[in-house]
Amino acid sequence: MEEGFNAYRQSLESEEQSIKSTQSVVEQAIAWFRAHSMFVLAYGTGCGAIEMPPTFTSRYDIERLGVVGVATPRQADILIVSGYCSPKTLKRVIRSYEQMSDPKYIIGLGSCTINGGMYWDSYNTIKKLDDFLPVDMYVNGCMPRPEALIEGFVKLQEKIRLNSSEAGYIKYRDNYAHYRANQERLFGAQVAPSYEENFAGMN
Amino acid sequence: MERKTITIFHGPQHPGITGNMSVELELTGETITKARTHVGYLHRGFEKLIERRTVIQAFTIVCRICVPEPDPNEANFALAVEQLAGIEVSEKATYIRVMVLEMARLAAQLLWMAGQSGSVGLGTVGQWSIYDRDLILDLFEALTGGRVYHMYIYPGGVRRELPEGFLERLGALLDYLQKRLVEYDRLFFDNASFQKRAIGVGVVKSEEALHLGYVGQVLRGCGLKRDVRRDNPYFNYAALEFDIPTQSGGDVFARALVRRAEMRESIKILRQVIAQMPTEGAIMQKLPKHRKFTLPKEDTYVAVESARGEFGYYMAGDGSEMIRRMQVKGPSLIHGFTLLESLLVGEELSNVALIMNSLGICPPEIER
Amino acid sequence: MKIQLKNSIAPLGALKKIFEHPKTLCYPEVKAQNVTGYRGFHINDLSTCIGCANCQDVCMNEAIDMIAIDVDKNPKNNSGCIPRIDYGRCCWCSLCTDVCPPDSLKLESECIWADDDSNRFLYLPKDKPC
Amino acid sequence: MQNLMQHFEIIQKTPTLYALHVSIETLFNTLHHLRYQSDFITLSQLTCTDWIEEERFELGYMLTNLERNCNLMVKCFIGRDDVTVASVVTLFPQAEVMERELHEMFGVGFEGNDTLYDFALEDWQDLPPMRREFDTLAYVQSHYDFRDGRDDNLDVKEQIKIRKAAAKSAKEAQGGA
Repeated sequence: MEEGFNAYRQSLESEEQSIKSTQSVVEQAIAWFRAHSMFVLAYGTGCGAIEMPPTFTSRYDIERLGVVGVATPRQADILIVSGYCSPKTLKRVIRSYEQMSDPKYIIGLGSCTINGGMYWDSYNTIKKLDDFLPVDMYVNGCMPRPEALIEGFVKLQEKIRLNSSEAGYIKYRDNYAHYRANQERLFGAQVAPSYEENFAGMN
Repeated sequence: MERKTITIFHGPQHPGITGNMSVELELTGETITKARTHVGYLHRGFEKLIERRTVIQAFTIVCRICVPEPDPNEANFALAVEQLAGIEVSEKATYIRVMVLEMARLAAQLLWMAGQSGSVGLGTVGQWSIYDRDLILDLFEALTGGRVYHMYIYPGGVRRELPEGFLERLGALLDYLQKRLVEYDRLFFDNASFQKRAIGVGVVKSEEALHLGYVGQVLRGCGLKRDVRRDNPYFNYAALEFDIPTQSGGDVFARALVRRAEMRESIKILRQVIAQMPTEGAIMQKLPKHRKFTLPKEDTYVAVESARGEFGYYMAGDGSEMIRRMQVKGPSLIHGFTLLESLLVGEELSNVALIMNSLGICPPEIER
Repeated sequence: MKIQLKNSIAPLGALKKIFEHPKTLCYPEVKAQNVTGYRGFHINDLSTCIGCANCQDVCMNEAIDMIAIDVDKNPKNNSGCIPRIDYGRCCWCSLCTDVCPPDSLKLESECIWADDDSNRFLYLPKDKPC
Repeated sequence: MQNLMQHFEIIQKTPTLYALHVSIETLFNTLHHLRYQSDFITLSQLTCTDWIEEERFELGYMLTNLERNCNLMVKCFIGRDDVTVASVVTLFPQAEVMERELHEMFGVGFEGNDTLYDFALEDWQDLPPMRREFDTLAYVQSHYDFRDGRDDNLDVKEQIKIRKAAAKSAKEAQGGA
C-alpha cells in the first residue's frame, strides 16, 4: 500500500476510467491541454513567494509539468495566493483575478489562506480566503516546501482533467452574489466595481 | 512640442518589483520626474501581536518579519531578551549562531543575485544561484528542521545540537561554492551586458549617506566602511577575522561588487567557525521559569548586520510575561522611502527594477 | 571602467554545462527524500499521551483542540482527551513538542498535503511511537 | 561623548548605548544641538511605547554617531491624547516616513510634517492599532470569520473533574452492591 501522493494517484486512476467514459474525446483532449499548460501569474502576495523561485528554477523545475510564470493577468491561468492577505492586498488580488480570462484557477498556499494561520489574531489579515475568492486547491505548510507546491499543481491537473465542472471560476460565476456580499462587507465603500456584467456573454 | 506627464503604478503585481509593494511614478516620456513609495500590502501588525504573546511564544513569530532572511530577526530577538534578562550564552551556542547567520547571509546574497540578474535579463544566473541557495537550505533543513523559517536561535542558546557530520557537509559545500563564485564572476559580474546596464545608474552621494541613515551595501558601495559586525560587535565577531569590502562608485555596479566580495568573506568566516567550533559544551541556557518568563521594566536597542545592512530591534519590557513594545528597524524603511524616492528621479523607467533590487528593498520588514 | 570584448565572450562559457548531468529533482515521479529531524506533521504516541493540554496552552496560534477519544489507550490519561491540530493555524514551530511532559507528541518528516476542501485540514496526529 | 555628558544627564545603558530623558519643550532644541554640535548626526529609528497605566507615551529618537558604533536614545514623555510634537524633518529628512508611521499607528501628531497620510493601512476607521486600548482580537472577531468545525474542543480541567467524579460514583456503586 503506497502512502500519500501515490495512494491518491492510484485511487484516481480507478475513478478516471469511469469518468472518462462520460466525456467525449474532444472534451478529454481539451482538458488534457488545459491541464498541461498552466500559466502562473507572477504576483507574490505573501511569504510563500519566497518558495516560488526554487519551484520555478532548475532545482525543482516545475516547467516539466507545463507550469510557466507570466507577467500579466491577461495571459495567466493560475493565481497563487501565497499566504496571508491584508485587505489592501486582497483588493488587488480580486482585481487581478477578475482580469484573468477563463478558465482560471486559484491555489491557496500555506496555512494562512485556510484559517488565518499564525496571524489569526491580526487586525489586518483576512482569515478565510474562500469567502472572497473561489480557491481550487490548498497547499498546507508554513512555508509549504516546493514539493508541496508541486503536489498542489499535480492535484490541480487531475482536477482539471476529471472534474472540470467543479472549477472555481464556474463557482465564482454561479455564486457571485455570495462572494460580492463578503467583499462588500469587508471593504465597505472602497469595494471595486461589480464584475457581474462581464458574465453576460459567457454562458 | 508639449510633453505629457503620465502617472503609472509600478507594482504590486509586477515582475520587476522586490516583493509586494508599489512605486507610483510620474513619467515624462521614459524619464521619471517623481516617485512615491506605497507599502502596506503586507502589514500584519507584528508589533501588536507580540504584545499579546509571552516571550517564548513571540519567539516563533519574529522570524516572519523578513522573509528572504529570517535569521537576523531571531538573533536580534534573542540578543534583546538576553540583554534585558542578563542571560549568558555558552561559547558553543555563540559559534553555532554565527554559523547560522553567515549561512543565512550567503543564502540571501544568492537570492539577491537571482533578482539582480533577472532585472537585467540574465536568466541563467537566477537558475544557478537559486539552485546553490537550495543547497544551503538543505543544510538548514538538517540543522534546524525548517527550510525557510528556522526558529532556531532561541533566547538562551540554540534549539538543537549539531547533527552528526554537519560541519563536514558544510565544509564540502563551501568548497563547492568557492568554485561556483568564480563561475558567477564570469557569468554575471564581469558580464558586459550587466556592466553596461549597471555602471553609473542609481548613484548614491557619499556626503549625505551617513546623515540620512543609509546602511549596508549602500554605504559600503560609496566607500564608507561601516559594518555592525565590526563597529559594534555582537556574538563573537570580534574574535573572527574578516574584511569589510568597499567600493567607491556608489552606483548599482559598486553595490554588486561589494556583495560579490562579501560572499567570499562569509565563506572565510564560516571556515574559521568550522575550525574553532567547540566540541563540548551546552547549547542552551534554560530560561528561568521557562513558560512564565518575565522581562524587567527596562528597554534596550540591539542590532545585527543582515545581508542588506543594519537590522535593529528596540525592545521594552514592563515586568510582566509579555513584551511591552518591540519595534523593528529594518534597512528597507529608509532605503525604500527616502533613498528610493530621490534616487529614481531622473532615471529611466527600465532602471526601476534594477535600482530596487540593488538596494535590496524587502517590503515585509518596512511595514511589519 | 572600460568594458572589454573578453567580458562579452566569457559568459558563453556557461554553455559547457549542457554536457553535465541534469540536477533537477523530479519530485512527482521520484519520491522526495525524507530528512531526519524535519518539522513536518504531528505524531502522537497514544500509549504515553497523558492529555495534559500543555501543548494547547503553549500554542500561540490556538491551533490545538483537546478532543475526547472513545478508547482509552493510556490509563494515566486523566482527562481522556488527545490533541487535534488545525493545520489552518499551525506554523510548525514545534513548541508543543518541546513542552510535552511524556514526549509523546512529535513531528515526523512527512509534510506534503494538498487538498481542495478547506474543511479537511483538521489533523488528528497519527498514533505512532517514535 | 564626555563633552556631551557635561551638558546633558546621559545614562549609560550598555557600553554602546546611552539614554537621555528630556521634556517635550526642550526636545527639538536638544535634537538640534545634537545634530549640529555633536557626532550624533543620524536618526536611525523613531520609537513609541504606550505606558497606558501612566497615561503617557514615550517617544524615543534613536541617534547614531558618525562612526556608527554608538547609539543615543533621546526619550521624551508625552500625553496620550491630542498631542502634537514638533517634527524633526528639517533636521533629519528620513524622519518624514517614521513620523508618518507613528501618526498612523499611535495617533501622535507631528507639527511641521505635511505628509501624514496613510502609511500601511488603507481606509482605516478604527482606533490607531498600536495603542494599548485597541483590542486586536475583538476587532478580528467583529470583522472576520474563522472556520467552523472546532466546536468539539474540551476543557481538560473540566474533563478531569468529570471523569474523577464518574470514577468515584462508579466505585461507590460497586461498593454499594
